Amino acid sequence: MSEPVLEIRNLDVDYGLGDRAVHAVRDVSLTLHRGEVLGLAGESGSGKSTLAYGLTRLLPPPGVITGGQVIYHPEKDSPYDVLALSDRKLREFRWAETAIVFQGAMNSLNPVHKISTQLTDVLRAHDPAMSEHSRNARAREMLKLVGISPDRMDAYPHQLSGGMRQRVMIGMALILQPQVVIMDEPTTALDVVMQRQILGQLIELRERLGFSVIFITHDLSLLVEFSNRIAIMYGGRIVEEAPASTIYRNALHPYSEGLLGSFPALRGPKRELAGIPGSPPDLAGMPSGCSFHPRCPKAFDPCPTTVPVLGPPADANAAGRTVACWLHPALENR
Amino acid sequence: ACGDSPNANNANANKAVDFLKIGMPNGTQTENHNPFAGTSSANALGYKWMIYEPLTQWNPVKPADPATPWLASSVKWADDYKSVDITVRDGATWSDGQKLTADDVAYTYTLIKGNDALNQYAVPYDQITVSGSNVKLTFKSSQFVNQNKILANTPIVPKHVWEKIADPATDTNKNPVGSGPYTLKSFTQAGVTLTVRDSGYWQDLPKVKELRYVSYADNSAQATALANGESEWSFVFIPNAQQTFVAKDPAHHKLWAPGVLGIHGLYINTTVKPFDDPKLRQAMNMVINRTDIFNQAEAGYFHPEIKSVTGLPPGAGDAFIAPEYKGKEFSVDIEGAKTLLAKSGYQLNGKTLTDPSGKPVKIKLSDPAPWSDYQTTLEILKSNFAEIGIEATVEKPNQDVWDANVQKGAFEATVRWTNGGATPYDIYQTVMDGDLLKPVGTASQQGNFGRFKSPEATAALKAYANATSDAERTEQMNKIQKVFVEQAPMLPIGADNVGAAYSDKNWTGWPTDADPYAGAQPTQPYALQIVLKLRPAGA
Amino acid sequence: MRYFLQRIAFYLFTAWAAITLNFFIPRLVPGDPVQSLIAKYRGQLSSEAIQSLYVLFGLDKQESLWQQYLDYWKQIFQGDLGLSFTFFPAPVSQVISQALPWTVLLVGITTIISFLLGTGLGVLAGWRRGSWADGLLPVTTFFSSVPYFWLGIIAIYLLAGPGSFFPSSGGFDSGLVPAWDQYFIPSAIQHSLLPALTILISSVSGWILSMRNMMVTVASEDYITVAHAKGLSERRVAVSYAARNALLPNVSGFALSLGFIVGGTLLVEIVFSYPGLGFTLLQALGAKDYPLMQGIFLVITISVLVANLLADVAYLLLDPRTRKEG
Amino acid sequence: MTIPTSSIEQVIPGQGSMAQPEEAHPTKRKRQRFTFVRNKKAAIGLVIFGVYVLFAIIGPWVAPYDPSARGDDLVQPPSAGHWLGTTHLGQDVFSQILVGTRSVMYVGLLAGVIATALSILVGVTSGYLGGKTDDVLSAFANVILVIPAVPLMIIITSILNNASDTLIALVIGLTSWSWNARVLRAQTLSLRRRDYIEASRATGEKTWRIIGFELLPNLTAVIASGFVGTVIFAVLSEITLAFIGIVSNNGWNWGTILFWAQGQQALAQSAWWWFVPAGLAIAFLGTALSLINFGIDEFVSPRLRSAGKTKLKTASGHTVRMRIGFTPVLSSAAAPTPVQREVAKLP
Amino acid sequence: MTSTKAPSGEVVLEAVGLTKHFPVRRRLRQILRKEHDAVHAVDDVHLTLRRGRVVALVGESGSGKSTVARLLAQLYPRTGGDIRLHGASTRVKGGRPFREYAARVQMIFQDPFASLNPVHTIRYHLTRALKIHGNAGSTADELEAALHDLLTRVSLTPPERYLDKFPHELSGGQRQRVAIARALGARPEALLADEPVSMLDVSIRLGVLNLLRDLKERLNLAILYITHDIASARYFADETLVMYAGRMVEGGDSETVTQAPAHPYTRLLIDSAPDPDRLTGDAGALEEDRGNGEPPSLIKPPSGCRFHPRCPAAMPRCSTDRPVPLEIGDAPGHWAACWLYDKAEAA
Ligand SMILES: Nc1ncnc2c1ncn2[C@@H]1O[C@H](COP(=O)(O)OP(=O)(O)OP(=O)(O)O)[C@@H](O)[C@H]1O
Ligand SMILES: Nc1ncnc2c1ncn2[C@@H]1O[C@H](COP(=O)(O)OP(=O)(O)OP(=O)(O)O)[C@@H](O)[C@H]1O
Ligand SMILES: [Mg+2]
Ligand SMILES: [Mg+2]
Repeated sequence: MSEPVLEIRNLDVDYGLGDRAVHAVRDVSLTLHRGEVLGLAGESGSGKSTLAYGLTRLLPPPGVITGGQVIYHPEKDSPYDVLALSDRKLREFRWAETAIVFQGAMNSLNPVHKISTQLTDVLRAHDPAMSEHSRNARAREMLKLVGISPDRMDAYPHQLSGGMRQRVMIGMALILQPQVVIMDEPTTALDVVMQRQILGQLIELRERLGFSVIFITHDLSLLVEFSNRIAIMYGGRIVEEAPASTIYRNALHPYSEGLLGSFPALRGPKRELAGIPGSPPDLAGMPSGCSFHPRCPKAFDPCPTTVPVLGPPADANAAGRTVACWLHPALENR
Repeated sequence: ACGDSPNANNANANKAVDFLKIGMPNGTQTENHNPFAGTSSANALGYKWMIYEPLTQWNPVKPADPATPWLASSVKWADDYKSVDITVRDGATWSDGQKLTADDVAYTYTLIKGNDALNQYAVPYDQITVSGSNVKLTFKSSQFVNQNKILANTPIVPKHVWEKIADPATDTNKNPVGSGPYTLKSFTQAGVTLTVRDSGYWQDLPKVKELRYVSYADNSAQATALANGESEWSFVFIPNAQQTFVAKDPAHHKLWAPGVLGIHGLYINTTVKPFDDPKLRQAMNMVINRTDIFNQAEAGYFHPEIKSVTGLPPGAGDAFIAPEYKGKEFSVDIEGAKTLLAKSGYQLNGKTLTDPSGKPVKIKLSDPAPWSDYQTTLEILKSNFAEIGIEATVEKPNQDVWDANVQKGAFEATVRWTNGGATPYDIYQTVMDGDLLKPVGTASQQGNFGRFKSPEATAALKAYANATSDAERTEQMNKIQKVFVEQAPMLPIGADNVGAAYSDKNWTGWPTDADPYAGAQPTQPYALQIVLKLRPAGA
Repeated sequence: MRYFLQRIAFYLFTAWAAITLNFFIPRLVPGDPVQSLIAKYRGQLSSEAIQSLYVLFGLDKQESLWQQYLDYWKQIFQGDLGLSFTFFPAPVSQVISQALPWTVLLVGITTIISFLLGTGLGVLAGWRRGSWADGLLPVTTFFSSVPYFWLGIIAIYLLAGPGSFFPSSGGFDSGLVPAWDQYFIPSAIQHSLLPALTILISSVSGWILSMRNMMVTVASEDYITVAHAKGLSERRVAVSYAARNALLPNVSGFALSLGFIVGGTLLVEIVFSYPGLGFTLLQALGAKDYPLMQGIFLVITISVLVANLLADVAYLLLDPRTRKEG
Repeated sequence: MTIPTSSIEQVIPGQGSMAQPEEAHPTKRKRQRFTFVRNKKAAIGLVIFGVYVLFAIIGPWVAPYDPSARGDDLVQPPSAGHWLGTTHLGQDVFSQILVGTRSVMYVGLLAGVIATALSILVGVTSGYLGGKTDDVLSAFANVILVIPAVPLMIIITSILNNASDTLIALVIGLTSWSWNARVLRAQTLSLRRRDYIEASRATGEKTWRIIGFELLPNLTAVIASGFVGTVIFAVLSEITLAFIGIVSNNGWNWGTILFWAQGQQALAQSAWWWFVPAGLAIAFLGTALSLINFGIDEFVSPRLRSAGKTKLKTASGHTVRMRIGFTPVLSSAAAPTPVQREVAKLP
Repeated sequence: MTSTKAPSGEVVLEAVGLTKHFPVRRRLRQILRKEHDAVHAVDDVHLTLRRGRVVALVGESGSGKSTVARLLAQLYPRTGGDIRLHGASTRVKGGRPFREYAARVQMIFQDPFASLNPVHTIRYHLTRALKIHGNAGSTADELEAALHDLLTRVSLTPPERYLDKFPHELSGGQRQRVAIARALGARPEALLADEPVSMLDVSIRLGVLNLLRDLKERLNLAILYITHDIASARYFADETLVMYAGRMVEGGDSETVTQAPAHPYTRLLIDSAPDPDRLTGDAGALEEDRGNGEPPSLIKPPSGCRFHPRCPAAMPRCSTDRPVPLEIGDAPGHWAACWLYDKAEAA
């Protein structure tokens, strides 16, 4: 878990142009390591999806990437910036290196094509030399892998249940054996049984195939359980990033703390739920300084004026974690 | 390779000009060569007269001239015009080779007599007898006014073919066998091609080897075709014909439109006040600018301007004008009209004329919208009437509505035509015949739409039709004209014409003012006379 | 079963109502075929001919409207449409079958071309929204708002005429006889070019517009983004993903417009003297030719209903979602 | 007859899965109210349409001549005296067009209103109520649909003696609503099971209120584009009827001008000024209406509403187009940004 | 409010043997065979809502939870069974009776994005809810006060900031609170809340749940709380019912059901719920093979116990006999529909 696959550096994403622009992602830097599951959580509207789609330039208009780099480290070659790729190169890069499972599987599948067509056309696009037969064989294999009987190959999306569709998407994401899989709330609409089934399969596959995952969800318990590291976003920025267990037991940023104090536990004694006071910030008119300060119970002098920088906190001894909070100023902030 | 194609020789034939392109603006056609059916393609395009021939030919341009014998070698009417003796020409054969005999002639008239649907002119046939090459027809009443309709407008058909036909009225006569110089070559919905017979025609065969009839969708399509030479002969109204047709090829594009004994004029509903007053009608008659109408509405040719106050067209009508009206011509006389009106109790206050009861005089002029020459005429009439303070409005009802209203007498004034014939009788009868008078609201199909009541005119018309001597006819005709001029039940405007627009680029020999040997409409019996006279240009 | 019976009943009812209306409406117009014929010839036909025409057309017998209506249905069930008055005594079926091929070929082919072209351009305009292709729209809109008879007349004036490649009227050269040979077919095609062009120019923009709007809508669907994410070629995304989905409403519109082919082009046929059904219908209208009118209306009614059915079927075929449970 | 109908989906604002709550912005909504005018196409359309309306009102007063008055200059080309030349009767073509505008606009708009009202009545009611009512109403609409409109109009106008503009508008309106009714019905069917309709029912709303206040506002775009389509169709129909000489009214409209021009073979006489302007007048009116239609579509449907510019400049000076699937990158790729973070300054 | 005075625990709404089958369109073949298929969305459901108590309904997606809520709101006609309001059987379809029913039983729809009309402001939505049920007061001021009161109650403060916004200008959580406010506007006795917090992040989710709990206590509401989040059911609901494939399989007080699940399906559900204390790596440990894990077809539901194809403890009789609710005995009122707890079987 040392070598990085994807390095996001100072990514800025806006919706719209000029002074009406909404800065949905601000100066985000994040590193995904080979083989890990990186969880991404945070307020709704904090820019998680924007970040995920911005990586491969898939944001719909009026999304604009205004700055930053996304450095991809292929297994063999030297690293390169994804955002600087030509259209043709970007197309080759997509799916082969980074696949995305979108928020609603219901809408991710083309309703008028059979799932077999949708599975194989990825292969056709990225490996034109492949024979029809081996394409089909590969598609079958993928379906089996995600636990769908291959005889459903010729089904149309609407003939599958939500869970099955979600699994088809996961299978499709893995069909080219990419290095990175981004999953945006893949299980929100599903019941817990189905959710566990799908995630279990994913983890198992990751172990077998060795890809890395960026996993976006609101469900903190799920994240704590399934991911290696967790990054918390607030107001377009990453406010804290740490190994899952560390963050669960000892969150440093008051917002992370608030989040962890808001979800009820199913097991163990009932505990008091604290919640976070106040309401989410307005992305168009973001508070100055730390954007969380108006809601922060621990806000003090520097918070309303200066933006804290994400960095390893000097005070905490745990290595490999970063936080953007004046309570735990980063080393370089001193 | 393409020997079996019906178009193979046509493509070659296109090069040498041995055919004549005749057009009519009558829309699509269905194949029907029945010469008796008014709705047949043979009738609409007129080619029935190239296949079937009448007993005589008469010249509507010179209606007073005697008819030319055609299939008949001689024709002799009784003085009372209740019977006629016909000698059938020897030597005519049907296109299937059989001889044309008196039996065929008698059969044709028997057919018409026994079949109301075929009896187009409602002629009261009585006896039809054959002896040798003679046929004698007798009638239940005097047929003086119908003489040409009976002899010159009835196609003679072969008995041996027609007696096998179950219903002659509705049969489409797929393989027409006639005595004329042409036979049917092909039919399509857009046109018909006739080809000349090899032999057996009783005269010299025409020089035109092929007649190509095309049915154009409407007047403008026909006019366009004429202008660009696609069509060489047609009868159609061409707006601004000098510019749109003649000017396109001044050397060859010709218009010839001789007037005939049938006219167009403004019918006035004489039951509507104040137009029941003949003085008012006379005044209106005096302000109509017929020259403007002739030039602007009729493109300077289509309905020849009527000059004589009797309403009789120049040329064809000249011979019939009563002595007292000889040389009396219409002229726009606004002052005269005003004086006349003032004398009769009307008052002109500024721009409004009021009748003796003090009501302003207003009149609604109506004609169907698509008839643009009538419409233009109405516009001109409207401004003419305005000169004497009559406010006219122009209405454009649908053709059927208009027709129904005119028949029922539910109109104030409308431009319409009269029947036509070999004598002015048809004109005056349409306008003034008291026998046709129906109360307002009841349709009067045959005429007298203006509900004109004149026992005098009715009696004179009846006497004219049944007269047994020319002197008596002249006397009655003079009486009729007097009523017409004095009462002005209809304000005559222009004459019907039997002319054509044609091109003499390929064929010459057309009738002209100098040699008006026949009318020039391609759909009438005399069309055959023209075709027989045509010679290749330059020959 | 009930569903199918209901559909069938629905179509039958529509057909019945339309045919009934087609029977009664024309008869509300004053006048009759004979009067129309006389009026049409404006003096060329003597008024004495009236009586013989009444007899000829069989209109001398007075029958109640109700009786005529019953007779009409009897005829329809016998597959007999009666005799046309305008083309007396040609049977209506003959008149229609003579005109129908022209209309179907001219309008049918142009409708198909217009649909294909318009849809193709619409795909382009929608896919490349904001590029030059969007500038196409106001131009085509302009042409679609032009009355097409006006366009046709101007086209005739400018393009047709002596020595021109384009004939100004008719369906084929006057000297030819319809036949499948090397003289007739080129001539027929040549004659159809201008009318076809007129129809095309004025109808194509409707397709462009609706297709473009659908494309814009579909292009923002998630599965399009997914298709991009999958690294598929632009063409494949545009055609197989976006256009394929955007096509659905246009296809049902197309199926319906196929139904209107038969009656929809009255004026083009008039302006170009094209021997089709629209022109025949106008003649029938002018001549009070009830049997012919009814016959043509019947053909139109049936073809629209069939097209309706086709639209349903097309949807069923193109959209697997509707195939769900039968 | 292809009326540009807006598609089923495009008009339902932001119900897709990609729909995001737009952040609250009190001033923004006010600005959006004027989006319609800000749309360039719609603005141009509105301006042209405004000019037509203006002339419909003042046309007869500002016309230099009485359109029916005969003059001495017959078939004269445009000149200072007659801007658009004269007819075969010496009438002034320009005045005819000016005066004719009123009838065209009146018939077009009135017929549009009638047809739209009917299509809403039939389409929405049958779509919302369903069941027997739906069967009866949609059968009715279908019957009207299968009867070809133009011949039907020809027949009806010929029954009516001397049809006035109002009557013609009525006839056109009464015969041309069924297509829109179909579209509206389909649209209503897709709307009526929406949660917000169910929800307002669950709140206890009355049926007519649900139709009138919950459904109809969401159909605005379809109704509006249907209205625009019908107006174009009505104008073309009126002109067509006048052109083939069916309509019997006495006033002037552009169809009458074309009727006279064609009857007199204006083009064959090279009198283009007589024939061309009326056709162009129609075409521009239609274009104006379609342009407004664009505006309506984009006004009501956020998906069509372009968010400002669609083209932008990158740091390196290239222009890129906003397009789906390839988000524009504004930072210059050639000059890689330093990987080092900029350090926030402490006060 | 009158309801405040009523004793807590009184039964407000009761479902007895509630059943709903949705007919499905049939293929031709099935028509010929006279097969009548239907989605057995809800079968024989018993449920009781009491004042001041929250009943949670959990279960897999598609098990019929929303359908139960809609049936209770009388938005769907029921196929069988009975709905009793204060003990009186009711069946209303529309008109005044429906509105009277709606005044007492209100529903919050599952999807806050779909259940607010995009064209209306929050003010409109709430005003309608108040007016229909006569709670709007008689003057504009009273109405304004009532609106403020509603918004304040759902913590959308200050109310002026939200009143004139359109739904799309609100975040998901805010919309869900508007939906709740709308339901409260009718001052109902029973509130059917269908996944009112599904789309929210945990902090907002907590806010909404606290709000509902507060309302329950202050207004003595009877609440049906439908959710996938079993943990929140444990915290929020007094009683929890578990549904599987259209049937109730277990019920009892929340703590017991979540901590000591009896029915194999409930156990599966509880085991599947994410547990932060179970860290990565042992995720697969739970994975036993439970068939293909697919929910059963509701058109041809499995015979006997509908869970038997996936049940690890299935017995032969499970596939034939339909289990009846059986008392478990570990806590009062805890029951499960499972043959495992059949005393006779045990014996
Ligand atoms: N087209 C757009 N125009 C303007 N703002 C937008 C647009 N799309 C998204 N946004 C804003 O950008 C911000 C980030 O959105 P994003 O979808 O990334 O949030 P998220 O973290 O994924 O939220 P969620 O958990 O609800 O999915 C949100 O505040 C949203 O309102
Ligand atoms: N109108 C309908 N017509 C036919 N089937 C329906 C209809 N509504 C729901 N169903 C079916 O009934 C079953 C139960 O649906 P319901 O919406 O009640 O499930 P749910 O438990 O609320 O699921 P979720 O947790 O996903 O909201 C599903 O199989 C669904 O497909
Ligand atoms: Mg998101
Ligand atoms: Mg639900």
